[in-house]
Order: sequence, then C-alpha cells, then structure tokens
Amino acid sequence: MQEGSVQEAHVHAPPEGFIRKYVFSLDHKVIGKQYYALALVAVFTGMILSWLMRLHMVWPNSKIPLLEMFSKNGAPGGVMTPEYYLSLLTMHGTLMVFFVLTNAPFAAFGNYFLPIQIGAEDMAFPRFNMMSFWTTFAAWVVLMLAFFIPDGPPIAGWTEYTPLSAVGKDAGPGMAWGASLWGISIAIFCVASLLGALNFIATTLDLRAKGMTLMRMPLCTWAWFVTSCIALLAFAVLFPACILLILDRHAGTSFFIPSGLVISDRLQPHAGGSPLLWQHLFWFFGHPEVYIAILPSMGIVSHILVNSMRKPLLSAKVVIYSMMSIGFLSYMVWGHHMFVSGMNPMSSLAFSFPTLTITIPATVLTLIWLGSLYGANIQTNSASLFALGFISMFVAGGVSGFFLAQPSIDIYLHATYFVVGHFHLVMGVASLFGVFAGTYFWFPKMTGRMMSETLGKLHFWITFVGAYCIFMPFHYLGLIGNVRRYQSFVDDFMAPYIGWHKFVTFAALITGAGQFLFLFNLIYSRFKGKPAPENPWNATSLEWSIPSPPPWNNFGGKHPIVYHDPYQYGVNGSKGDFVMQDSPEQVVPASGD
Amino acid sequence: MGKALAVVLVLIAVLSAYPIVMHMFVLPEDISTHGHAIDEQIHDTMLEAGLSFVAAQIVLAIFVWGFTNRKAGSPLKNFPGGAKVAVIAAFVLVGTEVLALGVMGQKAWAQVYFTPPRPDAIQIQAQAEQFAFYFRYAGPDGKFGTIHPDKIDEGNQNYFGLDPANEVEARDDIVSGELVVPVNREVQLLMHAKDVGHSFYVRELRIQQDFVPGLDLSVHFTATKIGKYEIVCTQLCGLGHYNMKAYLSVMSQEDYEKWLKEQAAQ
Amino acid sequence: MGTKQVVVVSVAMLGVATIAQAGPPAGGTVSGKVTYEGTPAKMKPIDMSKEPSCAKMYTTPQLAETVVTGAGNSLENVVVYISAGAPDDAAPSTAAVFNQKGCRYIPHVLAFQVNQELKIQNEDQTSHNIHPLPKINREWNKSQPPGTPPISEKYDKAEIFPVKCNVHPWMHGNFAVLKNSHFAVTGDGGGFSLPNLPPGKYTVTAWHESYGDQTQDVTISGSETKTVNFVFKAKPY
Amino acid sequence: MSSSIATPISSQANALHRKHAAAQVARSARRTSSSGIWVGVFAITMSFAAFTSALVVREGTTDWSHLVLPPILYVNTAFILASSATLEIARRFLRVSIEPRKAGAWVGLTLLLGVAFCFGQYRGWLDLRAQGIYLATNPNSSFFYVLTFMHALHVLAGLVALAYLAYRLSGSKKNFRWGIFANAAIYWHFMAVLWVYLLLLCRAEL
Repeated sequence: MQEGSVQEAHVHAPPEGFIRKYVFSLDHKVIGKQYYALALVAVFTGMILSWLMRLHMVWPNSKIPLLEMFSKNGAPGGVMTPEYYLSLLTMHGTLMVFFVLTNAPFAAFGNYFLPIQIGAEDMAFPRFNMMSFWTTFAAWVVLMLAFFIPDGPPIAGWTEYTPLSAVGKDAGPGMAWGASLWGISIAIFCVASLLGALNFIATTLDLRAKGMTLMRMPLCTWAWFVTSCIALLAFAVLFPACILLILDRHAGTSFFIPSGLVISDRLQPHAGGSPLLWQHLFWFFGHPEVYIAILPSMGIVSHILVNSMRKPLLSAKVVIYSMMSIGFLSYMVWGHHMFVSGMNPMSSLAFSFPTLTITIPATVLTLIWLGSLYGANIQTNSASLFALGFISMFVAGGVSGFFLAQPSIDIYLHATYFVVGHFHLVMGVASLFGVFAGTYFWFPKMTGRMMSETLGKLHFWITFVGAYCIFMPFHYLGLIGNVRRYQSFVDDFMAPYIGWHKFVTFAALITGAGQFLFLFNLIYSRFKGKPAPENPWNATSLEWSIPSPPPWNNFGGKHPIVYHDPYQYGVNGSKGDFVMQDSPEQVVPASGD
Repeated sequence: MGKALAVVLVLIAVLSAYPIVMHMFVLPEDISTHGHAIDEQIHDTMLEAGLSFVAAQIVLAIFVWGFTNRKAGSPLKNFPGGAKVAVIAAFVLVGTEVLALGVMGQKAWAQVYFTPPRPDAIQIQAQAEQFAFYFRYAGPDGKFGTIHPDKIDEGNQNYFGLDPANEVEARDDIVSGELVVPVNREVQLLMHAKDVGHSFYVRELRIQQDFVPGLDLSVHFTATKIGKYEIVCTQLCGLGHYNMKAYLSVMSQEDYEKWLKEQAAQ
Repeated sequence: MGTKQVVVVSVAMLGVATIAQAGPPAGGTVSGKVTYEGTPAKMKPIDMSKEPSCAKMYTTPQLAETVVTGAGNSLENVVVYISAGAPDDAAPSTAAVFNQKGCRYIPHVLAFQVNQELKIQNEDQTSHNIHPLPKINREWNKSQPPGTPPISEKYDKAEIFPVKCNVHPWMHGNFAVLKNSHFAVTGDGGGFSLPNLPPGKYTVTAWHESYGDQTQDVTISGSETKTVNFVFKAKPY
Repeated sequence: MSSSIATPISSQANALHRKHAAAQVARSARRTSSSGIWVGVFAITMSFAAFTSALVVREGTTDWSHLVLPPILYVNTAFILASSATLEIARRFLRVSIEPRKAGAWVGLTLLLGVAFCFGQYRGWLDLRAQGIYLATNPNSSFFYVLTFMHALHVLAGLVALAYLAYRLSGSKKNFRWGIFANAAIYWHFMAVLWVYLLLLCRAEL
C-alpha cells in the first residue's frame, strides 16, 4: 500500500493499530462515525448557544454567572452584551448550517451507508475521504478558536453580509480576527465538502455492485448522490467568495467594499466594491445549501418509511425525479433571499416564479409519502415515528414558503420571525428529524447494538411537540412584524408579545433538555444495548445483508450481486413479507394484493 | 402509539390554526396607499397555505390512525390511482396556486417598484448609519448640499458631512432624527448608507427596503393616517442593530410646515 | 465635576510630593483664561428620540458640546497642560471617572495621566458602547449594559483622542492622556490654574477639540504666579 | 464510536480478499478515477466561473481601468501548451511503442515545462509589482493576481502528479498502472485550457 494512488485506493488492507483504525482511518464507516461525532458536538454547542440567546432575549439584563467566566468582555458581570448576543447568533447559525445540517444527514450517514448500499467495499478515494473529514475538523477547530480570542466571534450573522464583514475591526467587536477566522474556517470547509462530494459521485457512478443499476439504488443513496451534485456546485462558488472576502479584509482589495464608507468615524480606505456581489455569491451557495440539508433527510425518511410501512412507495421513480428537479431548481432561486436588497425589481419577479415552482416537486414528494401510507401496515418504532414526524414538519415548514416566495409579501415579512420560523422548521427541525430517524434505524448496524426504544419514543414526543411549540409562535410573531436578530425587544409594539417569547424560551429549554435523553441513549446503548441481529427491521437493502457491525471490508471480500429493486416489501419472500436485494429468489406478490 | 400520534397531529393542526383564525396576531393597521394589496396577498396566501397545512396534517393523522400496527394478515392496499393521482394532484393544486399567487400577487410589488414617484413627491434623504437614521430636507432652496464623507462629524451633529462653509446649498438643509411627512402627500425617500448595510422598515407603511452602501436606492410611499410610527432597521448592521430605530411622524400639512420652520430656526 | 476633583486631588498630592523632595517654597503657578474671538458655530440640538429612556430625562433639547462658550467669550472644555519642561509624573492612585448619564458623557473632556486608572460607568437604563479612537494607544471597543460593573482601563502613552458611543451617534467625548500632573480643563468662565510648578522654563499648551491647540512659553522663578491667556479664533461653520 | 467489534478476519482471508479486490480493481479502477477526475475538473471549472461572474459584476461598478498584461505571460502560455504536447508524446511511448523509460523522459520534460510556466507566472507578478501595480492597486490588478494565483496553485498540484508519474516511469520495474497517467493527462490538459481561458479573460476584461 505504500504507493498511495487513487486507483487501488478503494481496496486497502485491514486497518492495524489504534491510529489507523479510529483516527486517520481510511474506512468509510469509521469516517462516517467521525462525521457523526463532530456533528453531535456541533449540534449540542449550537443548542446551548440558542439557550443562552433565548434566555438573554427575554431577560436582557439578567445575570448568567458562568457566562462571565467564559467571556469577560462578552458578559461583564454576567450580563450578556449586545455584541456577544450577535456573536452567539453567528456561531449558532454557522455551526448548525455547516457542521450539523451539512455533516450529519449527508456526510455522516452518506459516508457510512452509500458504499454499503451500492455493494462497494469503500469509497472510490479513501484517502480523499479521510482528508475531507480531517479538513472539516480543521475548519471546525478554526471556527471554535473565535470563542477564545479576546473580542470573541464575529457579529455579522452566518450570512456575513459585506461590507460589515469585510471592513475589519471598525465594524465592531468580533469583526477583527473573529470574522477572519470565520472566513478561513468556511473556506476550509468548502474544500472539505468538495472533496467529499467528488468522492460520493465517483463512488456512486463507478463502484456499484453487479446488478445494482442506478434505478435499483435505495432512495437515500439517490438523495446522497443528488445532494453531492448540488454540493459540488454550491461549495465551488462559496469558496471563491470566501477567498475574495479574506482578501478584502487583509489585502486591502475592494471586491465587496464601496467608496466613501465612514465607519466608527474612520473613512474606509476602499473604493468601488459591490456589497450585492457578496450577497449574490453567498446565496448562490446559500439556497442550494438548504437542499443539501433537507434532501438527504428526504431520502433517509423515504428509506425508513417504506421499511416500516411494509409496502413499497407509490412510486420510487417519482421520488427520485422530484429530488432531482428540486436539486436543479435550487439553483434558480437564490435571489429570493434578496427581494428587498435593492436588486433590480424585475429580477425579483424572475426569482419568484422558480421559487414557487419548487413547491411542485416538494408537494409531489409529500403526496407520495402520504398516499403510500394509505393501506400500509405501519410499524411504530422510534425510527418510523421520526420519519412520520418529518412529513409533518416538512409540510409545516414548507407552506410558509408560499409567503416568502412572493416579493410583495416579502416586503412585509422579510427579516421577521416568520422567516426564522420557516427555515428552522423546514431546514433545521425537518432534516434533524431525518437524522434522528436514521440514527434509530441504523444504530444497530453501526454499533451492533439496539437503541432503547422507550427512551427513543420519549425523545420523539418531547422533540415533536417541543419543536412545534418553539417554531409555530415565530410565524405569528412574524405576522405582527417582530424583527429577527434583536438581542432584546426595545420596539414599543413588541411589549405585549414578550410573553410569547417567554413561552418559546421555556419550550426551547425543555425540548433541548429532551435532546440529552437522545445523547444518553446513544452512549448507553452503544455499550449496554442488547446485541443487534443482522437485519433487525426485516429490511431489504444491502446494508442489512451483512453482519452488524459490518466487517472492515463490508462484504468480507465477497461481491454482492443485486437481483431486485430496493423495496420488495409486502411480498411472499423466503424470510417473510420481504425479499432482499441480493437474494436470487423470485418475487411472489403477496396474496390479497 | 400510532393512534396517539394521530391525535397529536390533529391537535397540532387545530392549535396552530387557532391563533390565526381567532385573529390573535393581526398585522398593524395599514397607513399606506399600496399596503392593502400586500395585506390581501397575505390573507389569500394564508388561506391557501393554512388549508394545505391543516389538510396535510389531518390526512397524515387519518392514515396513521388507520394503518398503524394492523393485525397480522390484514391486506395491504394501494392508494387508488397510485402515483399518477399524487403527481397530477400536485401539479394541478400547486400549479394553480403558483399561478394564482405568482401572477395575481404582484400588484403590490408593481405599485411599489414599477410606478415612478409623482413629480411633486416630497424628496427626503434618509441616511442609515450605525446605529441611527437621520433624515435630510432640502430646505427653502430645494437643493441638497453634497455629502462629503471626510467632513462627517457626529460630535458636531454633522451626520451628512455637509460643508456649509463653502456650499450655500448645504446651509439651509434641515437634518432631523425623526422622519416627518405630511399626510396624503407622496414622499420619495432617497436612501443613503453611511457605513454598512441597513434596512428601512415601517410595519404600518408596509415598506421594507435595504440601504446598500455605494448604491443609493429610493422608495416612495404615501402615508394616509396622522400619527407616530416606529422605523426600525431589519438588516443586521452591528452591535447596536436591535436599538437602531427612529420615528415616523405623519402630520397635517400645516403642522408639517410649522415643524419645518421650527427646524430651520435652529 | 469628576475631573475637577481629580485634578485638585492630583495637584494637591503633587504639592505634597514636591514639598517632600524639594521642601518649600511650593513653587510657582501658571494661571489664566481661555477665550475666543469671532462668532462660534451655533451648537445644534441633539435629537435623542431614538433612545426614549434618555430623551425623557430632559425637558429642553440638549446641545452638542463641541464648542461650549460662557460669559465674556470664555471657552470651556479646553485642556491646558505643560507640554514641555516638566518631568513625567507617576500616575496618582485615584481613578479618573468617566460617566455616562442621560446619553451624555460627563465630563465631555476628561484629562488624566498616563497609566492612571480610568473608570467608565453607565448610569443609564440602556446599554452603552464605549469606543475610544486613539492613534498610538491600543484601541478597544466595549459595550456596557445597564447595571454592569464599571469598565477599568489604562493608557500607557500620552495622547489626546476622541471617544464615541457606537450605539448613540451623538455621544462624543475626548480623553486627554497626559504625561504629568500639571493640567486643567477649563470650565465655566474659561479660567485655569496650574500650581506647584518648580522654577524652570515651561511650554504651556491649550487644546480645544474644534480649534486645535496653541502653545506659550513661560518661565517660573520662585513662587510667583504667571498669567497666561489663550485666545482661539472661532468660525461660524 | 467505532467498528471495533468487527468480526476478526484471518490473515489468509485477507490475502484472499486482496485477490478478490485486485479483480475488482481491474474491473473498475480505470473508470473510477476517470469519472473522479472529470468531477474534479467540473468543480474547478465552477469555481473559476464564479470568479469570472464576480469579475463581470465588479466591472460594472466604477474605477475600472485597463491593465497592460506583462508580455512574459505569452511565453508562459507557450510553455504550458508545449507541455501538453510533450505529455501526449509521452502517452504515445507508453501506449503505442511500449517504452516506459522514453515515456518517463517526456513526462520529465513536461514537468520541466510546467515548472518553467510557474516561474514565468512568478516573473509576471514581479513585473507588475515593478510597475507599482499590487494586489490592492485597482480592481483589475486584484482580479489578475487572484485568478493567476489560484490557477498557479492548481498547476502546482498537477506538477506533483507529473513528478510522481516521472518517478514511477523512470527505471523502477514496478507494475505501472495506466490509470494514473490518463488522469494526470486529463488534469494537465485542463490546466492548459484553463490558462488560455484566463489569459483571454484578462486580455478582454482587465
């Protein structure tokens, strides 16, 4: 193995020694778990940040003693300063969008299961794969450094709009090195994601087992494939944007900074740049990013729903085509984030239509899921509960898109809590439901042990109800014009509504606490859970045809041959009401159907 | 478990709809000439979106109720019509919705952005800066003094960087921290950002427009109701963003002229 | 007020110090008056409407303080100090206090010594931001929510520079960080007095935020009192 | 979290597995990497497209002035085009007349030309600096430095691959996998094309 060329790379010796096995492992399964662990750390960090923000928002002058220990400038005497609120807000957004929503459903599960589900021994380029994880990790480290520099993380929000983010320290605390660290971190993250996406695409195209035609790939594999195509484009655009931003900050260029800006009484030494350029580049990435977050969860949920329904979807093809068209359309809609940004009003209309059009494939998906439930025999377990919850959340978050897709309505609702409620439900909660479902579903395969169903169900109820309690009120508050990104509500008209924000804060605290159940369940079941059989869910796809957990080379050197579509449920199979993809037997339709 | 989920889903649908149906959260009174179009649009969309939301949740609930953990051997059925129905339904339902909302719904947008301000509209320059709005009236000569960024001196209340020493136009410019406009007169707001991106948002006016540094935009509106309203910033602009606000005073023509005189006197 | 006390205290202490070393006589005094000629710009009223908690503290509109004049063309907020001739002094142990009250800076001009503690406190119900804009000293920018402990800072280089509040654009003040303890900031009446100067040749500098600075040389022998007056040219714009 | 409790596999099983694996390599290695390389080429194209669009937008704003490109760039263009040619010659020696050593020599030449290109680019930057045109001097120069530097970075990556090729082809009789060459060639030709595009872009727009 000394000559590390890409050709033979997807075949490697069994890992020996701790470092090779668990740290710099080439095994896509280990890498998948590493991504999952990183996402887990990031998501709890992000959640605690949101707790702090919620607390501060409704009790702006209350003291949070521990916070002062953490940052003296950020919370003198324990009272959070306005800029520190914005720092937390920025870090919350960045961590959640990049290190959770991109990592968990896509990089983590994709890495672990994509190769197995197509019958491959590993990714096409294991070294790239390892590199992309450790680059992601580096990006995370760089980002977290911002917490430990004197004036803290940046305060410009996760969108880092220029010129605020481009002019350096004059823009306020955190905009000196904090913002630079942000830019560097995201640039690194782009490289990592590009490597990852490249790997996914090459693997899907070239390492499929005999008989595994594209149309025989499980829906989550399809979702990961489509997602990596989106990611390849999106991050390839964000990367240059970050480079230009860093140059504006440190090399005195003026890509995003116009002339004659006076910030903190200082005339800025820049000329001619265009702030809108950043917004265009950023949202050209930013909107597809939403689908990078949600598509994998759509796939995972479909995969799990079929299994728990014990019958195929109305049409897997339609699901695949819908996901493709969503991915395709996602590139024509970025402008709907900029309706009130001074972009040509004509183009606002031009962006409005594809945005509304995206709801068509989205609705197709929803109706397919709903329609498939009809006449099924749904097995309820933590996984399927979260999958069903996903549908509910996806609808809830989706319908509010109707409002924001229309420029005329956006004039009123833009930058209000309505938007916050919308994207948290559809992009945040919905795709996290996909991740939860995936975890409960695949944990047995990943660790060889079952998770506690009782805890899992409890976790579901808290999260499901909690999420609605948190994010539904946001829509209402948006309707009365409650502006987002405020550290406290000083506007007179907000006074009567603080109560609702208190309610949301309590809901957030409880729901957040519920997530520790999940964490406990993960850790406890990992060591004390009861051993998992090879195929606990009577599932059909290839990952269930190998031991739990799989050997380092997945199929023990054998090369699986695929005979069927992925979802042969509700049939008379030798093992029961299903036929696995790699079993040569004929599929006999179940009686009575 | 399935039945419980069904019940919860129905509860969620009902409880989510309740505050809307009960008008617990209503838009502030509209004081603009174009606002009603936006309000109608929001109302129609709320109807369509709300119905689809409730319908979807309830259908989900019904199916979950009916088809969960059925006793062994109970036959699996397929939705009559299968995928075709779903796809057609989606295209018809949403397609029409898209058309309805997309095409009909642009009235307000057109009114705000595609109709030029009337020639007799009052021109007021709005400058957004960290973290306040300042408004400038041209004064008797009807001319604005030029902005000299290098001459901006906030300590001396020279927020626009005027140069009265060398420019006559600048001497009679009136600068105010409050936006005062006469009722039922069209106002054209010339928007200038001093430092970073900001946004001009008056809920009652149904107006929201970003200030983009280096790109001077303008919006025009007609306020139809005398009163005091809040202007807030909706574009994250730094540590004081939450506290970046000003007031809009809509006055009768007489009061407006009186106010201008007072200001000029200072 | 805060400044005056500080100045008095520090001056007194220095007096003690000189007595201790050199013994009597206590030394001479430079005193005088700062005035202007011409028409100064009319100070514009400050519009605090965006910060109701402060606005409601005032019945009459507050005026900008870049040029504050008094009876007999006297000029306030002028820092008069010995820019040359006097040795550097150690910083006094007392802190110079800079207060934020009603969204104004009290005092508008705060003079203190190199390495003297600077205490910044917020008496308002709103969150303030303190952003001094030095050129040679270290720059910092901190917010001070209501009810938080005072911010304590030091400057290690002599420099006169503006300080602003990022949240309330009208809040502008000045810090004068000075090498020695012989300084005063003119108040009502524009008078000043720099006592306890040991015999020697001194350069006295008067600094005003809009009118720049002027210097005069003065020689002190024994315990005499020399009068030095400064006259600034005022411009209407 | 790890697959520590993986079922242990005896060493001969490993050997066995390697044989199987080798079989699979033979089947799919070539294809794998080639689609991989094309995806990579696509990604790089995308990000340079983004740079281009940024340039076009920025051009619309004020203060856009003309920039005289250092003449040495044209020499560099010759270098990189020539290097593409020499790589093709190497390919013939490898495929038509099976002479790995000669092929190695031509790859070496390609490598040299590539290095020459990089030095040429560096020289071009120095020339501009000599004229007092720096990164931040005006938007044109900013874009010029950014585009050429990003391209140079990618070329360096290509040089590493070429060096590896040359090393594998020179003497050592290890079995040489054709796939590496094919991919390196695709990448290297792409670098040449990309450079020509950038040159034209700079000429036309800057």
